[in-house]
Amino acid sequence: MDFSYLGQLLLGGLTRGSIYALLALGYTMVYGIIELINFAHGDIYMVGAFTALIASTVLLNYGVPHLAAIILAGVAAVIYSSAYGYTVEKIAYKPLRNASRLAPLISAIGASLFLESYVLLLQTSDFLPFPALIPNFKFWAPYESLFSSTELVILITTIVVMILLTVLIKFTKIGKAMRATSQDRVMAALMGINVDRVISITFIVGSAIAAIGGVLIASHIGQINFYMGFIAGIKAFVAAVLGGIGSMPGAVLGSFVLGLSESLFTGYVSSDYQDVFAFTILVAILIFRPSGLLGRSENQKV
Amino acid sequence: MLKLKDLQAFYGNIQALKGISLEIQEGEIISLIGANGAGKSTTLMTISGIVPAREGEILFKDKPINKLPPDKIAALGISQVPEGRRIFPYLTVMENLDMGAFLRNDKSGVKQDLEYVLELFPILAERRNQAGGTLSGGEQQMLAISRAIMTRPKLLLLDEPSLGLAPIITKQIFEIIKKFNKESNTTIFLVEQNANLALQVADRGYVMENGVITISDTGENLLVNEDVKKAYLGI
Amino acid sequence: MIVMDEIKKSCVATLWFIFLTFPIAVIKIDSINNTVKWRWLNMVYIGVGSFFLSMLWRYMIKKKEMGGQKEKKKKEAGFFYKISQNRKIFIPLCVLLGVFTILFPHIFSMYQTTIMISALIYVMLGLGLNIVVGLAGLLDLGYVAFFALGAYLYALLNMHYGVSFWVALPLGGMLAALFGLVLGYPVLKLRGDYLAIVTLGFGEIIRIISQNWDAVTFGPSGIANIPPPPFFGVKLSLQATSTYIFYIIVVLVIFTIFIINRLKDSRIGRAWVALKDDEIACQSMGIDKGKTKLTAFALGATWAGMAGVVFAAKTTFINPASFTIWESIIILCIVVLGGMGSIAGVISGALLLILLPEYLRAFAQYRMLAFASVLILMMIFRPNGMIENVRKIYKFKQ
Amino acid sequence: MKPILEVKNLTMNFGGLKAIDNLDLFIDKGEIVALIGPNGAGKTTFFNCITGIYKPTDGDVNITRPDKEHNGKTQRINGLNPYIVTRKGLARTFQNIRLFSSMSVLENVMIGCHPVTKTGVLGAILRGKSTRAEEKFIAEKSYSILKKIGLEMYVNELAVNLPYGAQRRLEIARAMATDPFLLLLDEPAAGMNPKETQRLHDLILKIRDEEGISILLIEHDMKLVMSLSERIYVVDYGKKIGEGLPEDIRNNPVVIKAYLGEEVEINA
Repeated sequence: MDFSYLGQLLLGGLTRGSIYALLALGYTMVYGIIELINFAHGDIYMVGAFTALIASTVLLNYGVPHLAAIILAGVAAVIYSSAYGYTVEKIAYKPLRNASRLAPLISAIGASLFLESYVLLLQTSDFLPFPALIPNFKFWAPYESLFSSTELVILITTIVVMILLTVLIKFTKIGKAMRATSQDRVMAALMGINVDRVISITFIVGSAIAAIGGVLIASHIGQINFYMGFIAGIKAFVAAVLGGIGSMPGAVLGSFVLGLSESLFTGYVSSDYQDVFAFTILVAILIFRPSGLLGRSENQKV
Repeated sequence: MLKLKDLQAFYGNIQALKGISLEIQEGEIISLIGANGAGKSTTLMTISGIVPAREGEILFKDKPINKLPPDKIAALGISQVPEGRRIFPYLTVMENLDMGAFLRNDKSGVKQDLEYVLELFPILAERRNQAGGTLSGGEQQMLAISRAIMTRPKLLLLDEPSLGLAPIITKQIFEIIKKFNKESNTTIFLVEQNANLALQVADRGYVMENGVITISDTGENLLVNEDVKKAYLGI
Repeated sequence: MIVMDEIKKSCVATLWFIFLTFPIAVIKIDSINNTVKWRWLNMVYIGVGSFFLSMLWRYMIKKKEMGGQKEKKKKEAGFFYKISQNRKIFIPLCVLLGVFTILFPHIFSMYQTTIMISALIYVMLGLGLNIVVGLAGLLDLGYVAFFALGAYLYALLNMHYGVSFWVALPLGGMLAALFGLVLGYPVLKLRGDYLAIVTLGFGEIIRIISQNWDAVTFGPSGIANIPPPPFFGVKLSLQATSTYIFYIIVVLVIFTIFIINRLKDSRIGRAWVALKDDEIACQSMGIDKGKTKLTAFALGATWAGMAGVVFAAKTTFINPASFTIWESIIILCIVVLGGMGSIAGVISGALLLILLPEYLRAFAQYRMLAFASVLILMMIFRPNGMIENVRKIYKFKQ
Repeated sequence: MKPILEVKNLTMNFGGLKAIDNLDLFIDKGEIVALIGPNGAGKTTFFNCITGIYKPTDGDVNITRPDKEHNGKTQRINGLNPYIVTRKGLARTFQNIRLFSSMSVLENVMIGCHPVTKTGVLGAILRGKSTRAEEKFIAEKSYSILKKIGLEMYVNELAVNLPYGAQRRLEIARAMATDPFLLLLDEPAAGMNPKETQRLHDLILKIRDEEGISILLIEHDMKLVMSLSERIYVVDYGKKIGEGLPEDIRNNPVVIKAYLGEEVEINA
């Protein structure tokens, strides 16, 4: 057995898992609070990547220093993704809060499609080269070939984001309000929580995290297009379901499990069929353990 | 303090309230009693803004509140312990209590109230890091009442605090309700099926049947009123 | 006062959308030459557009909320339903429509006929998906996979074994139904939104396989030279072939309408609708939930399989690009826009959504944007579609 | 003769909570029996256990179908799927009305005929002689039930547009279409005005007397319960705290206590 090859696959899986995790968190947060599969989530991430590319190009064109441009571009991506997430919720989901289950789901597909065609029309349908925002660090040079600086930044950023998110959810007032709202919306309102605002904030936070993922993956892969959010979004959703939708640690665990196993599958079996593999996992999970690895089973109310 | 004027509300497509009027003075304990399905819980949910009032008016300190969203009503100082307690099942006891203080910014006051409720219900202090959903029914009821006290309410709405609890615990809870009312002079509006208990602690009571209020009198008078028994047992 | 308030609100919305669309709509970068183009005109369009649209939006939302509060009005039987019940109008109308259909390929050009054929294929697909989504309430986002199965089945069987169109047509339906059963069995027990995502995955799996399994499907380059349906051994000209296929698809659409109409008002059809309305009550009425869902799923798939065979025969060339998720979404749009559960609705939805973009070529690039808006707006303001489904009226002697 | 429904030691746990605790109950052919108790006593849970929506933790639910074909044979039905339970002759209504909202009144009842008919997909497509006969049978049977219940004027209305009391009765009509030997009614009078309740009272008696369907009823309207039922079971905290004739129940101190509450002194 070739261990360095295996090691490479595992490290690749880690990177993959990190990206999935940044996206899966948004799915799981939204699902936890309004029980909706937010199909547009992947596209929010795509909008984030486009914003970052546009912002960095403009800034560099006007002679802003490289580092400042990168940071500003990242900030722009986060702000814009959040703004889009907020707007999508207000327009496509909020009016349907009391509708049947099918209606918001169809509306979500509409929102996803809308964002994709919006970017397609106003920007381009081609792949755009995305600059490597993260330079190769000097101190990391010996390991560069095994695990690039970009990958290192992706992994560290993911861990930092997860820690920050945990702190937000566990200890801040708004985090507690989010948890309370997801457990019992009526009771949360009786405690004086503005439920609509909490839902909006959930979308904003989830979208901001997605934007970070979008910028990182774009600079890792080196190109973006309007369609990039679709498959990535679906995969992240698979990861969220795998971990147990609604559970944040579950989303992270599911993402790494999916990332690693997909990486191994790609390395040892076939790279053409990696998406087939992910969907097969999804179907298997739904059949054998629909509540996921860390999810809670729910009782149907009569 | 609170005035309901000819209030009508629908629960789904059922008309649950068919025009009820009542009044609560500051510092009182008022009981609303009646058999199941009479519309008692709907009355509370309408006051809290969860169920919209279709007709009529709700005045709190002479200001209409029936058009406000639930969080704004809570912010005015109307706190509800709903039927079935509705503890946040995956939050710990302390976090549940924290949620009660969600709208408050006076740290020292919150701390003081926290000490107060833990003194009222020492069992909660023992369970402080346990998830709310793992508590027994009686403990959940205590937690629910404590959580509402943590909002430092001007008006406390209690919906069936005796529901599903053993008599001894019910007694304990009612004694604490009375005690809290005396000590803090908080107005309490109590909805109960258990008429004997509710009327013993109440200054005045209303009897509700089928979406309308049929009898109103002082607690003592209602306790001996034979018509109350009829309203329950359909004799 | 109110006017000022509304204007203020719209101004806020305008500013918000100008901010929101600024990077994507105004800036255009050319990353090869590293130049930036500023499209300030777009900002003006968006500003003006969002000012008025936000007013319209608030008005519509308010109207919707008011409507919800009022007592439910008695529903008038729909226009189409009235017509279909009035024999004096309905029969001549059918005759007229029939004559028009028969003459269509002879009056119009071959180009028009071809467009009409694809529209009619979508009618068939829409009617099939209508069973699944509109009647049984199951959201299937991978419907195009069954369409692909039918198309590939005909292409491959014909290439390897020379199987003719007429044999492949029922086989395509059967294969799709079989796949529907196999896929449906494990996932139909799950909640509706999971079904959506699994079917979406299934659609992608079929597409990925057709793209990568070169040995069988010839990969992205696809399969060419698929023969059109044979006409008693006579070789037809190109024009005649398209006329012939037109008639075939017309007959198939009529066949579909006929069967779905019968299913709709049958014991099975009622069970579907009941299942959509309330699963628990439905089971308490003695209906086997799993079996009923599976029937809907498999029957819906059947039409897609058959439509796939027709599609392959019409285009004589298929490749994976024809079977993307977009197709599934277009078919879903047809059902949603037309009216879930309503046959007349789905037919009009298909004709509108497929023909309109063909004739409005200039706006073709806005097609997807329009479809997306249709999905959202219909769900919010008219969830029952253009032509609402009307239940059968029964008459009894008093 | 064996009771048509016999429940022995039924227990239902939710996590640590015993919603039903060792409950025994039986119903004889042609009886109207009521199950009463304060809010949260476990009555609806009991219905859900019998009709297969929940799987009971412990105990037996046995039925003996009174019709000729099944004479004397006793079957255990706990744990069966709800639809199978219905097909065996137990039909129910729901506390919070669950009608099929996009269907007409008649169609709602027609759905109830599902278990007693058998047209499949092929039959529906071909619409042969037997299918047409069956459709006619379904429609006419449903209409005659509606007539019996007094809803025939609403035949083609959408079920959701009916007045509230009529919706409750429509649920009963729908349940009757499944040809049950036992009808389980979950708070049929909830939300009704006195006039509607009186009508319901007459209707339930009519169903029992004319159709020979036995009835088990959960109800809070004591006037209705006392005047209708032949026997009453009282539950509290999932346990049976009393059973007997209406007069006994009315004067049973344990029951009065469960309803009005214990006469304890509150010291404060």
